[in-house]
Amino acid sequence: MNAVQSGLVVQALLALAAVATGLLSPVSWRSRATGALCALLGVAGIVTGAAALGGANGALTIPLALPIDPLVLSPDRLGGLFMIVVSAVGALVSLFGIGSARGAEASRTSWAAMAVFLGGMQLVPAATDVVSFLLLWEIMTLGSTVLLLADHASRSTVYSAAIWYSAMSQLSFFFVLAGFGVLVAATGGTGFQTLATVPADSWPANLAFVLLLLGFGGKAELVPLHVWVPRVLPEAPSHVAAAMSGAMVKIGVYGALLVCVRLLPSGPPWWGVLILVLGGVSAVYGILQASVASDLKVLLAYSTTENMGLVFLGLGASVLLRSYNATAAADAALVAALLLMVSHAAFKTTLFLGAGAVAHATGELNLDRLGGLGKRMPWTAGTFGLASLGAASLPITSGFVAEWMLLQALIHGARLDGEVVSVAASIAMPLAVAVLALTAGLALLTFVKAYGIAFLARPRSRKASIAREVPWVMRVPLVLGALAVVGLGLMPGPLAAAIAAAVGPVIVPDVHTVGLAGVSLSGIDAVLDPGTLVILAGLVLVPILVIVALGARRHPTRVDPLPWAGGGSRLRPRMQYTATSYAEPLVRVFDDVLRPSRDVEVTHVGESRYLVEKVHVEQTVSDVIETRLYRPVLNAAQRFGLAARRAQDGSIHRYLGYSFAALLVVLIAVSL
Amino acid sequence: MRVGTGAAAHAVELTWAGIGAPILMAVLQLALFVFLAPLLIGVIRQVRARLEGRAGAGIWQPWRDVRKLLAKEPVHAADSSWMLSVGPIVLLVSSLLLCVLLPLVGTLALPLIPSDLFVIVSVMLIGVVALALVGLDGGTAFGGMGSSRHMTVAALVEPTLLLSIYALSIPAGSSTLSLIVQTRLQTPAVIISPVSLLAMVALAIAIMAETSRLPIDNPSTHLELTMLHEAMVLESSGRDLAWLELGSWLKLAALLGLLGNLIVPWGVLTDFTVPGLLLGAVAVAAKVLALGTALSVGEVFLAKARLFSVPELLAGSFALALLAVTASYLVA
Amino acid sequence: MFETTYPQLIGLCTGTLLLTSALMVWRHSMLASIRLLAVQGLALAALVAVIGVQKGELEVILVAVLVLLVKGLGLPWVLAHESKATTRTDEAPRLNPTASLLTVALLTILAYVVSSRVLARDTSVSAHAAPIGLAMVLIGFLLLVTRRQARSQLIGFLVLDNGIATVAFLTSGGVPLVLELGISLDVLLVVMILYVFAGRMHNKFGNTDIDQLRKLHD
Amino acid sequence: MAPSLSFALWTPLALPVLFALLSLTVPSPRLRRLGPIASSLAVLASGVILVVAALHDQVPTLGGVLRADALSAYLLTVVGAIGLVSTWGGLGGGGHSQTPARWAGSYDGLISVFLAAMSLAVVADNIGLMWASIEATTITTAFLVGAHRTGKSLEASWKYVILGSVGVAIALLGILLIYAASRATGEATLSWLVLSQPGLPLDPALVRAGGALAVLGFATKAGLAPMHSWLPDAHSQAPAPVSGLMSGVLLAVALYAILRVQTITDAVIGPDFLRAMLSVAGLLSLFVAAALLIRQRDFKRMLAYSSIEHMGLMAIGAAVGAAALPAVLLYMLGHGLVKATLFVVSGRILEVEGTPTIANVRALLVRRPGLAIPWLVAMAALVGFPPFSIFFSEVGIILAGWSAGMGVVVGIALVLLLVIFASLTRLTVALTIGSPHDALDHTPPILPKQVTPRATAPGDESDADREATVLSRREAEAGIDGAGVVNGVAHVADGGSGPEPFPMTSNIRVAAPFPDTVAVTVVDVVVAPDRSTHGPLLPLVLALATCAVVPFIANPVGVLLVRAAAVLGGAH
Repeated sequence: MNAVQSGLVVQALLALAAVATGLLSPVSWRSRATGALCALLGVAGIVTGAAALGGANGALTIPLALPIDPLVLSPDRLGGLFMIVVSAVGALVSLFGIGSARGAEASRTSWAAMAVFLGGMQLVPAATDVVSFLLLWEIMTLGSTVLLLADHASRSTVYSAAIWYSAMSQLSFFFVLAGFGVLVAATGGTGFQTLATVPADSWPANLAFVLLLLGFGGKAELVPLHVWVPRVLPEAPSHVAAAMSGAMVKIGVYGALLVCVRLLPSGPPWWGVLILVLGGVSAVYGILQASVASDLKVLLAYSTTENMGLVFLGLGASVLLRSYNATAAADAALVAALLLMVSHAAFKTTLFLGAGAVAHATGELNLDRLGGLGKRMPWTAGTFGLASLGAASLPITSGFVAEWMLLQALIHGARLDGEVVSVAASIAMPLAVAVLALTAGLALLTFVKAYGIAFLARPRSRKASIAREVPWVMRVPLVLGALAVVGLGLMPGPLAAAIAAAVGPVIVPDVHTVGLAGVSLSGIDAVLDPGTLVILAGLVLVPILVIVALGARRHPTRVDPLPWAGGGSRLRPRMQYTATSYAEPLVRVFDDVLRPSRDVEVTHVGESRYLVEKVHVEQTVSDVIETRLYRPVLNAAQRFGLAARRAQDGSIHRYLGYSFAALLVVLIAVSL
Repeated sequence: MRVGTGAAAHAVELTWAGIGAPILMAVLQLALFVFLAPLLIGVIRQVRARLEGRAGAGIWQPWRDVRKLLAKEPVHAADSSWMLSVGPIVLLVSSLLLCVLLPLVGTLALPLIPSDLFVIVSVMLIGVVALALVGLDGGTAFGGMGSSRHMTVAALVEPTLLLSIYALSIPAGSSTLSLIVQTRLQTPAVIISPVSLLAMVALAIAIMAETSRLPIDNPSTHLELTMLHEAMVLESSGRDLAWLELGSWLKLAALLGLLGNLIVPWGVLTDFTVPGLLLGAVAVAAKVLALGTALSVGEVFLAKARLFSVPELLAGSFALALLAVTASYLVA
Repeated sequence: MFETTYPQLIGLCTGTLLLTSALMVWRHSMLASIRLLAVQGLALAALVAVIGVQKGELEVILVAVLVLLVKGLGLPWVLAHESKATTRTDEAPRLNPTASLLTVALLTILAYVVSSRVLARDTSVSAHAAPIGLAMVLIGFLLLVTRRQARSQLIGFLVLDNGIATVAFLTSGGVPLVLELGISLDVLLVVMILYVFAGRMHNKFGNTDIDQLRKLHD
Repeated sequence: MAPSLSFALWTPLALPVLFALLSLTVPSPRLRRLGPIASSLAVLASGVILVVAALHDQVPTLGGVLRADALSAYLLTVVGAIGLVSTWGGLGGGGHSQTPARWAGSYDGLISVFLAAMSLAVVADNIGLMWASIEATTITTAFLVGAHRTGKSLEASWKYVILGSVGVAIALLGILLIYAASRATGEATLSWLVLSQPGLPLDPALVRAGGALAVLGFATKAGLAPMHSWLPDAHSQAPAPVSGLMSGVLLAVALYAILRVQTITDAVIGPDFLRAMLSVAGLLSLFVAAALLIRQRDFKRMLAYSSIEHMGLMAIGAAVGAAALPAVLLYMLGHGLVKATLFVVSGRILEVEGTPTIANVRALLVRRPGLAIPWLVAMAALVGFPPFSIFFSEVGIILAGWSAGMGVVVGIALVLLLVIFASLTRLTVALTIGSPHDALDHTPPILPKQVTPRATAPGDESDADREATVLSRREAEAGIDGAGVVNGVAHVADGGSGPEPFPMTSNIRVAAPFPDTVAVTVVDVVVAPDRSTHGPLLPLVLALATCAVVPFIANPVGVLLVRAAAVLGGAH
């Protein structure tokens, strides 16, 4: 037994132990014991993944009763990378859960499901064949569904969330199953190595590609398969939402990479265009919805759609450019996509956990009722702020490095040695840059809004005003997450090198570490060393701080309850800008896309037609894709279901008629 | 056309040319622009005053304002957080970094942090975010309004900004500004190519929006319906206000300097010599002041656009930038 | 002598079978149907007997006796017994007589077409008559689909069963006696059960109209 | 060796009949009700013995009529296992409550006879005998379906008998045609062993017609559309154990008959004809199930349609042929066990809730976790979640389907499966999830008299471990942070106390153990959840555990499946 093999066994055993502990331990120490075991499970996953990423081999074989190949778990380097990411998120989330899970969230079922969810999820990247992949995938789905249901008894919204989630998960699963089925039929085996022998650009490869892309895209919350996200993530307990958004969607990305890097590495250009379009639309749509969202978790959920859209944008650019042999840019795009994936895991986990901390402290996630938490919850505010920087792709965070690299790849993509590689690329790349830029701009607004409204200014409700900082067991994962965001942002070099190793051995990105753990892309002449930038900023800062220190001694800051009050008086917290009002200009600008429903009600004073006593404005932005794409289908299905009842109306004559008709048809068929 | 540097070029060369000269140039740039930025605002205001038939406060008035504000105590609202004092400093640092990183006096690149336009834009955006958060932290309706509008504009500007950079980067084969400027210096034909012109117009509009100038924002208004930038700084006072003002001015100066060097790259230091350094400093100062004057003159004739017609303007500039990029691939 | 009359006998028997089936569709009276069923049972028994004589197998003759007892006498008697007590009235079937008879014609044609394909290799006399059996199956099914009374449905089922038996004897000269016994027993039991249920239905609802069995539906 | 094991061929027939007689004669209802369990055990034991024989390459035969190859042995085991789950799990009540006392004995006896008939159907070597025993199941189950002796159960049994008998009659017609064709071998035979040999000079036209009609007929018993119409009515009206038996065993045995017939026809006319027929039937079944599950209201009918769905998928597996057969066989076991479990639980829910309508039950997880949890686990298995074996069967069939060039069929099947999945999830969620308050009208809740605030004994660990199932987040915070224990919570509905109602959240303990009826009568109040399973839990646990473990046992289960499939020509 080598490191990887024993690591896999340990993970399986830890998962089972956590399930058992969750089911059997009393409530007094259930959360602590199970949470600790789950965190250990995560650590085991990190170690195993690291070993696999380092190139160690090891396999765990599980026999099956059906005469198909046995299940073989053996992570390769890419799998190792994903295992690390997913496990790390799992560990943080479990720690946080110890503190945050209360009531139904800390029930036996929830903790056992947590272990199942995490265990299944972090083993998915170890699968080397179709059946074990699907098996672990479904275990992951099952665990997360149960977790989602934790609060079912107290909130009726869980009901529809659960249905949406399981239906959309199953849709993804069926897409994946069908896609793999096509490949299995074409190659005659279930192992991924066998599947990879499918001839490129044959119809099975094309069909399988589309099916798998849709399947994995669904898990990665891509438009239009994202509809579960804004329902599910707000309903799930915060630490579970963090695990779903921080880790589970990465499994979707892993699947897409499995397809684009391992199984079908040399696709035609239209594959790349398809991924690009899917990713681009998701990115813009996701961030638009996020920017107008008022519920913190909904905002974060849509932001995940955006980030995954960007990951797929990078992946699509990579596939497209590779099909034109623009290898250097293609590699850079691939590394950028993975970098974004890793950094998203860091910042989105922290953000969701931060939202969980806010909910824990205030019981409120509606930004319109938060505010002023920065003073009351400094740890949460600080970590949430850093993670927000990451989500907004601003410097010294990992999100920035990823987006920078993606931009570099895109602007260098359309040309190769001074020649335009293709018309498609020269149209696609500028549009991709535009999408990326618009997304980045809106992300900026979104997270300024999220952080500014929630943590700055004055509390907008009583619950926000009496908030207290969360206990240390919840602070630790927050701090670790924020450290990861900044650490990966300051030292992208080693991470990029690891990613380059992970996507090998066929694809070998030309990535190097330079300076203070900075990163350089030799193939496209780009270099970035955030560490040096920070040093430079520090140098610039010194004189300012000196002036401030001197000034503060002579003229210390004065605190006044309402110093300027915008020129008015009696300024109450409710008169502050809220999240809704913050996004209002944007809603107007993107009126055609968001299609908000506005309801304005004016009450006049007495008989007057001019004096207004009260104006009631209500504006809701619903998910256009859900209302325009899914609702009609669902309504049609419901109508059909109602109509179909008539086929089973209880009349035995009708039933006999069915049989008779079948008999006649068979007789006719027989005599043909 | 493609100026290759290769991986080896990114290695730190512990030589005078590799480290010393760029650092010296950067320090000079920093000092020059800290001095120049308030002056630029003074010039802009003075020119405008004269054109409008007023006497004006003189070109040194901004300097005097800063000195005065630095000597005053800041007043914070009781519910505000540290953001009110940290935000202005962050804005200032981001603007100062712009002055260090942009090829203003010369194109000597600092080791490991070349003047990559994407990095520069991000550094600038940090300042934008800091300002927006300061606006929110005041806890008033005006601050939130300004912040909201400011961020909306910033979000919509970003595509134009990045695409125009993209367009400019194509002839140089790199998004590093010093290389772009060098390319334009070596082959001036690039400057007046239609692609470049489109990109420059788009970039100019983007910079106007980023620096809160007309027609996107009126820098001298205090009418609630028209304020963007001013609404955000309404609650700041004393030192905080000084940093905010200085930071905004520095940003304007640095971006005008960049614009100047892109339009008229001559005078820029490419190989280190002391006279060249001085020439570069004088050249960039002249370009900035000239552009500032032109800006001021232009603003006299412009009215502020309605907030909700701003997106149309930005969409137009975005179209120009996109046209520039695709044209440079498909026409060139 | 028998060899020459054999085809005619087969034709006579099968003709009677088809005729009785068609008449059952036509006539709505329960009593008439039961009498026709009895005639059909007799015809079937005769058919089996003819085949048995032709083959010279005692076993088949015994089967003929069994058929005579069960289908010619037993079942009609049971049905008639109950029928007298309860329903003498005509029922209104779901299809009018003209349409029914037309359908019968079509079904018979279908049976001939199918048989011509299926039994193309078999050129024996009996095989030529096999379509009659298939037609009876279809007619029985038609009765099941169109009749509203529980007992009428039972009759339809019996016609269908007779049809199957006809096919069996005409295509393969019958099945082994043991199996035939088993099959007959099964049919008998089914009829018994339906009979019991019809009785329960009568007790519960006061009549045996199948149309009232519409409680279970989606 | 061989003769020593052939006793296991008659034990599953004789012993149940014996137990049936005992059931009719023994006066004690308690003992009598053990009869069906004993019968199931007898069948199961015989099955296991025959499986052992099959694994040792023996094929026990008896009198040229009974024969147990690997397939028969496997199916006999399946019959026994599912029978055991249904009958043992049915002990909790369900079937007997409404059966008049004088019929009680015959009820148990008929179940035993039913099991014997099923066993005969799978060990019979003669197709005619197989047919007769399947028809015999119609006869026995007819009374079982009508056991409740209500108008509805009468209706269900009438439909069942008419439609079932007609269907099986058509099968008989098909078998007779095959018999006619078998004259070409020299002597007419119905021996399965003889007929399934390859290279027989049978008339293709006859075999094709015979095979088609036989499959059509047996499809009726297998619940395949469009012959399925009897199934929802019968399954929903029959007592729960009977429903479980019918759904788990009867359908599987009918499919077994189809598989046997298919082997004969495949050898003569090739697989295409029946493949097309089974594909159409399978897809049609999936379609019917999907269409009628969308707006389903009754949880027992829901299970019935789910059976149609699963049989449809198995039919598609059968259409795929050799490669999918092991998966289909495993499917029979998995579906049978899970469906038997679900029907048993549904019987208990019906008994305690008094209604089969989903809308009238609701919030079962909060109110009756003892029933809801087995239900949910089994539903997860039913809709195909791993590690339960249905997952592997479905994946196996679908992968094999693509490989067999039936991509279109599989693709359509997946679309329909998705609809079915979504509908089943929606219905299950509606049945189990949520707070009881959602289900009730907006009558203001009142505090129960039995509730005594602040009465928690700190050392009472068993009670202390109860979970607060009806806590909202905020309530939980207030309730648990205080003392770490919440035993039961009285919930005060919103309204009256301003925009943010403050719920009653102290540690409240339900003093007396509540009788089951309290939850129904004191509807407005969340009482202590009813944790009783209302019947033996062990059979359910065993069924689900088997379902979860079996797919991972390559030896002997895997070997057995391969051999059983090889009997049907599924050898690799």
